[in-house]
Amino acid sequence: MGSDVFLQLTVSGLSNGMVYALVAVGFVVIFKASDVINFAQGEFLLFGAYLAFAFIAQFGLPWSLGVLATLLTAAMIGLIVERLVLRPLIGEPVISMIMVTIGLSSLLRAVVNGIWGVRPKAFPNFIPSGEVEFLGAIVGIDRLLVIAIAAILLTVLTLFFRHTRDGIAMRAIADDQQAALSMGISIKRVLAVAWAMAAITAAVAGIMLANTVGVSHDIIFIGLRVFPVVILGGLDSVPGAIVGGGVIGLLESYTAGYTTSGLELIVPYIVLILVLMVRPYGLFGKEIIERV
Amino acid sequence: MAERCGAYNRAAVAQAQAQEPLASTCLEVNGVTLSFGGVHALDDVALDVRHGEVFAIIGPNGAGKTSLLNSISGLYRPQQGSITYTPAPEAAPVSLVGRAPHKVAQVGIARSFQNIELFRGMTVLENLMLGRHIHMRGNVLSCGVYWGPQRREEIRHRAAVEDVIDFLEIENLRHQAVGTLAYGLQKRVELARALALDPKLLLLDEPMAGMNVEEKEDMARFVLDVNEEWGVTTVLIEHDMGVVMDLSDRVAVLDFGRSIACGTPDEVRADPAVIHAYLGDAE
Amino acid sequence: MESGIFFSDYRSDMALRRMPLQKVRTGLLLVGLVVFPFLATPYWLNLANQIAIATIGAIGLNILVGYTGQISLGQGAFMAVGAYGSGLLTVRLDVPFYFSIPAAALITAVAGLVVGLPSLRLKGLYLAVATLAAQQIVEFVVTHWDGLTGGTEALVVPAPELFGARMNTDGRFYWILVVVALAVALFAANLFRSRVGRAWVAIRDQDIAASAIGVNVFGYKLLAFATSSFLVGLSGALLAHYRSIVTWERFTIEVSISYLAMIIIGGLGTISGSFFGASLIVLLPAMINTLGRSLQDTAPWAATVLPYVQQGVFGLVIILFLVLEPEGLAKLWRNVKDYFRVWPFSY
Amino acid sequence: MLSLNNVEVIYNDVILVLKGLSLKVEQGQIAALLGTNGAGKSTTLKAISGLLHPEDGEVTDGNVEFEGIQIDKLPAEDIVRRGIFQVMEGRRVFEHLTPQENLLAGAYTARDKGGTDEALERVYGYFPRLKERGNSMAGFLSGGEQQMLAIGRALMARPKLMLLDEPSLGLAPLLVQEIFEIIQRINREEGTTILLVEQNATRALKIAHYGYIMEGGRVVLEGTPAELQDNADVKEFYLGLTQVGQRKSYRDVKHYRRRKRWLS
Amino acid sequence: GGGDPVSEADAPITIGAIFDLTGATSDVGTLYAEAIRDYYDRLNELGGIAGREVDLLWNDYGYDVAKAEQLYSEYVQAGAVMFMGWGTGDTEALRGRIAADRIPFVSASFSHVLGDPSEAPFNFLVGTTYSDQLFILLDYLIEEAEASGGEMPNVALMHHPSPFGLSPWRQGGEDYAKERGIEMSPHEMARGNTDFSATLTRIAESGANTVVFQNTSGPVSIAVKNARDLGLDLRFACLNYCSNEVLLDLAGDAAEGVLASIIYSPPGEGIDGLNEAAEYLASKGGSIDEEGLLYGQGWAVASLVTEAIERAAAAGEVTGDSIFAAFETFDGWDTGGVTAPVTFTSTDHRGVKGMRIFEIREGKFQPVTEMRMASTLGAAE
Ligand SMILES: Nc1ncnc2c1ncn2[C@@H]1O[C@H](COP(=O)(O)OP(=O)(O)OP(=O)(O)O)[C@@H](O)[C@H]1O
Ligand SMILES: Nc1ncnc2c1ncn2[C@@H]1O[C@H](COP(=O)(O)OP(=O)(O)OP(=O)(O)O)[C@@H](O)[C@H]1O
Ligand SMILES: [Mg+2]
Ligand SMILES: [Mg+2]
Repeated sequence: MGSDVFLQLTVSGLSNGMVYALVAVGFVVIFKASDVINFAQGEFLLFGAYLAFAFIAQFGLPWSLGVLATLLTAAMIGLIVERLVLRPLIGEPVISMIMVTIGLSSLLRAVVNGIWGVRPKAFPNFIPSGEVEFLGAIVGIDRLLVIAIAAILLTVLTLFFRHTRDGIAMRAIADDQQAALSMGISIKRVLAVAWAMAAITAAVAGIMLANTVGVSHDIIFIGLRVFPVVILGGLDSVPGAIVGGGVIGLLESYTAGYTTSGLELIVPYIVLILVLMVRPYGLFGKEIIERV
Repeated sequence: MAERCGAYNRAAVAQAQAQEPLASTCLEVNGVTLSFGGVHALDDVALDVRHGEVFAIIGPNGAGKTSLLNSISGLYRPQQGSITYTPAPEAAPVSLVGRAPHKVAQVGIARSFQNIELFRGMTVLENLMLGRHIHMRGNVLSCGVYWGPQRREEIRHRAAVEDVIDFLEIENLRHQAVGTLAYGLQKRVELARALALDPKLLLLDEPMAGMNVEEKEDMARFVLDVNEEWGVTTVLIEHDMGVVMDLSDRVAVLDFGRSIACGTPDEVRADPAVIHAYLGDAE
Repeated sequence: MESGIFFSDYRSDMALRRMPLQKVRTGLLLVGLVVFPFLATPYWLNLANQIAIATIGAIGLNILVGYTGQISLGQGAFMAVGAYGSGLLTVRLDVPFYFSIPAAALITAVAGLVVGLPSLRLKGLYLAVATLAAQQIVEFVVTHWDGLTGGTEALVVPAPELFGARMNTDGRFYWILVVVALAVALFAANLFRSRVGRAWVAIRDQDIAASAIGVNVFGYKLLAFATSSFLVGLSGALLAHYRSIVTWERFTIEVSISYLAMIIIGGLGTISGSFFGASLIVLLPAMINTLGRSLQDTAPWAATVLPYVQQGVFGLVIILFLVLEPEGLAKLWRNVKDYFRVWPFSY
Repeated sequence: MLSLNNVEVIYNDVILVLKGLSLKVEQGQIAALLGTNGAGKSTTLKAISGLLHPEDGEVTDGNVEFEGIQIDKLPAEDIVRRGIFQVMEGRRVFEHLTPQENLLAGAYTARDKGGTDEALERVYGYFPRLKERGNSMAGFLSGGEQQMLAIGRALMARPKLMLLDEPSLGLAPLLVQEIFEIIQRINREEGTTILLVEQNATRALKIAHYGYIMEGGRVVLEGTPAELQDNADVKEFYLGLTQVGQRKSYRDVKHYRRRKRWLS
Repeated sequence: GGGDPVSEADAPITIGAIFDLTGATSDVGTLYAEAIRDYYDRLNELGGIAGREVDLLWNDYGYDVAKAEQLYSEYVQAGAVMFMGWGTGDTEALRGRIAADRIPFVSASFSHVLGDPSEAPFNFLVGTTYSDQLFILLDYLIEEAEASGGEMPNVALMHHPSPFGLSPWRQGGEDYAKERGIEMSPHEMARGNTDFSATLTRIAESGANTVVFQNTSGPVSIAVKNARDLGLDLRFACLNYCSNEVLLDLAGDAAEGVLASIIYSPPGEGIDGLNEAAEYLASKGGSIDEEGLLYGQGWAVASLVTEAIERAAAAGEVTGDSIFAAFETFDGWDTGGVTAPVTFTSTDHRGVKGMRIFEIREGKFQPVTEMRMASTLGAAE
């Protein structure tokens, strides 16, 4: 196989990886604020996709308004979920909170099914299609858009967590809820902000996914697919999610491009374990501080 | 050049031994250096603990006292230096550097922690039974079956644990979950857990922090009894100078990871370097 | 709490069932288990059998997650190893099931040991990803190693024979499952009142302190992985013979997640919780189905949304249980028991 | 300024810890709260600051008043906003945040940015060591440094009333001295009212204007420091002095102990 | 067992059915299920079978094998004499038990082995097996190449990672390609992929010129879109589970020119066999054109099952065994053109052997062949 194939695999892998990264960032935001892995992330993606579908294809809003409405509604859903499901568990063991997101995934899925049915739908056509050539490899314009969004998210979120009041409060809460409370930090408010943010990023990712996959339940799988991405980058690191997405995307692409029979599903895991043996908290994750 | 503490300074030992015969060395720390990234927690530390004594380590916060204890018990691995432990006067010395923590416990070194590290989900009794872990032989099969030898073993060690319970006067707490105990009692249970190990060398990291005078008195009595009646060599980190003065035979002072002084409590208290770095003009 | 009851020797103080009330309860349970198959319809027997298998698997998982504190997403994989192991031994080598099942459990234990190796360095969710990797890899191997497993085709396992009887009905298999499940529960309960179990819990609570009192933390983590996998493999192997067929679709990541749900809703680190959780996760959909069926008859218009309602209710119940009692059903059960212990003098 | 009236606190609906506790802190003063382990000192502070809820504790009887308003039903964040700030037992720094971020978290309720920068400088003035530790995570600081950080966080919030739970725990003598000096300075220079829980009774009484001694969930003795220091039980059990005012030696192993009577 | 005779002549006849309404294949499963439910609603309105009502016990099993087993035992206990399944997993898992319980079973899984009575005695396939579909497709592709004098087909079989996906390759496909002297190789489509560019790049590089999909419409639509974006020059063909309207919706333009294996005629061609269904839907205010091909499939399967039960009722008692016997009397039964004629024998439960090939043109399925029958392995010249 020639170098043009290699180049194509690289470009496809990277652009795919950025889709993963987009999804992974949603995990990171929730984790940063509460040490919780959100098993309902796939459903958040799905909701985002369906909302955009509803606003644009069903209600006929222009796409810009439709996307805006989608993001706002997603944020609302994030807030509602936090209020009804997560808030009662503040202060309880993290594992209970993780578990509750598993219940949530069933519930959300049922709600989507109930509203829209299970039949996949074509996503409204507003994201520019077509492709550009890049050093002889072909990459879709929609993927370029994904890369741009990932870059924006990276910048915005990094600034948020470093420098804003709520950003610092979020990280503080993840470390010690009670101590945070004693500073007058409102755990409720900060968690609500976190879930709203996560829901918004998920909606963005959901829209970008639906554009390729269609508005269908297949999107849910992606929720779990990106788990290795989040771990590789480090559970609480936004840059980690981006780098992890790129690395896993490349690994998958090369494996699928040079081997048959679905090895791309496991090669990333094997590499991941090897990396973790050297860096137990992923590439950029915060380490657990154990002092005695 | 910092003053060397204990037998590492051969001349000093010879001099000391001329006056009174010295007990043999139990723990010899030699040139130990430990750093985390840029932070030098320990810098060429050397000291020497003799069999049967109560040896105190003092020093400002962040001086490296806990790090030294952690290095002894195998939790940290110093980059340089040696730590050798001689279980009994005639026994063969064992090198502790690079030895896994559980293997350090197996040669008879037990410890307590600065911030109580009990098994909070368990009862006092279970915590103490864990102290007997190294003396028990049960494996998955025998424990799962339990009947027969395993039950006998459990009962035998339960008896040993009861001795410790009696000794530390915590009879009425046996079946209580340690998480709900008051701070002072938790500290006592932690001591009990260490004693359940039947240690030859006991490392105590601020056993009396957060106690009032009355409780410190109790604790002091236990530490002394363990040392005198059970003959357990004890290394003690403590910030309360009253306690240190009264309990310890010898004291080493660390500052910024280096040992700056060593000697009897009275010598150390009078040392200007110690006053400057640690004590201040207290009264 | 149990003031007023004194034990004259350590042996009775250390017994598993110390209180008279506890002994009565245990007795009632045993009688109930023996009488049940004579009263139950095959449908209920089927459910009971599923609960028994799930309980064994859940106890296994609880050893790792609940007691030792190592999160595992690889339950499905370990069940698969047990199921394929025993199935293949029976089908390919004609090994009788009472040898093949323990052998398969042992094979799973070895697999668990290997998966546990990264626990030398990894903790928490980072370790969980190692078990997730195991899940993916086992799924991959099972579906791709055609020569061994028959690949994606189902492996048909003949119904086992015991004392000349073919164990091909729910009623007959019930006895095997109940005996094994009780033995496993007793085994686990014993573990946690003696040396090994204590060491595991110590690692969960405070691994540094555990190492400082002489527990070989890495060794015991591996042991927990092996023991847990042994039981999980056991449940997988039993499932293979009970269902007479092994397909990889039964051992996917969804299975891993639903087992986690069992032990968390049931109560982490409790044997009874494993049983309660297994029962809930098995019975809940069945109950909702039945409920749905009656709804189908009374309100046929509901037919189209009914499945989604079922799906939603399942999630909702999980959420409600956790919100109301984050420490699980076992905690609820304890509260009930506490209430009755001092009843009628509850205040 | 602050008063607790017959406060009763129950944990987990069953464990009764405070059994009708009453105390008062006057504006601008330092009140010391002494007591044995498990007496309920920390619980008292948490009852004031609203931090009982996350631990399943509840004020079931009596009330807590701050500046004339009943606050025991308010959520913790409101109480902080009203000007009460608790420095919790055991430091509780945010391990993965830098010292500076920890301090900023302390200023969460302070709204204006300029004030925050100024407050930061003030804290660095009190504890220059915190500035030196720069960008390393707070979890790696030594015990003493973490304690400075915990107090520093309180300063960032500019509270009217500061609740300090064993600020000297685990600190070296020199630092203990310094911390007490700083507490006194905060009280004097900024007019902050302080409720101080301490095991180091000698020092606490030295800087306090008034003192309470509690045991078993109740106040058993109160008075000015001078009055308290005169009490025989306080002398023996809190100050470690013999009847004649000499410091006792911990070597004097005594298996019998006179019972406390709390007669004044 | 559940085959116990229903003694009273007017008691309802119980049929058990599990559908995928929420699981991995619910997109197509829902339509199939709707048709079957509608069919029996209508049948009961018209008086049932031989004067007896049909009690269709059904539920969603979410594509979860364990749940399928549970529902199965519930329904058998409730007296089901006939069972309708759905996917390959549940059909495989239940095939031993239905044989033991002697309950005939039809599902929507067309794996070749399931039609072999020595392997799966009580299973009946109401559809052309995946292998037969593949043979017919390959024949067509070869013919086409020969006619135009172009390259011979070099086929990549892109398949779902499951028994369903590999079935056509394993069960004869590999040998058939050899026999016909063409290149063919399997390529797995990993679960949950959002992009198949890498796999397609490899396939194109390997010299293949044709891709046959054995997967559902979702992933296939992604793959054809990827191929369009990459500008690959490949011919695409679908076996039956991506030959439906969902593919048209999702893939849009990218689906143009894709060949489709049609074993159940789509609505819109005026097929007689779909009239009943169309009328029923119209009477309820719906339209079969909206529901699509899968609805027709469900309806056809239900009619066939009903025919078998009617034959059993005509012969005597309705039991699992009598229905089983009735199935084996089908000989060229006409489904009104929805499928090829149906025949079951005691040695062959593959009821349908033929299909038509369609091509997607201008967003519609257009037939390019008449009904073609599969030449059995070894019989190809
Ligand atoms: N695991 C670690 N990682 C990074 N730095 C560490 C670690 N352990 C200790 N240190 C650093 O080493 C130095 C010594 O710490 P140590 O805990 O030994 O002090 P100490 O003498 O016990 O102080 P204290 O009296 O406050 O307990 C401190 O600066 C601390 O920040
Ligand atoms: N969260 C809790 N749940 C149950 N009991 C508790 C809880 N917190 C404290 N207690 C109990 O309340 C009593 C008082 O505890 P508290 O921490 O207030 O004491 P303290 O006076 O601060 O003691 P110390 O000097 O040890 O800090 C203790 O007996 C303790 O066991
Ligand atoms: Mg220390
Ligand atoms: Mg306290």
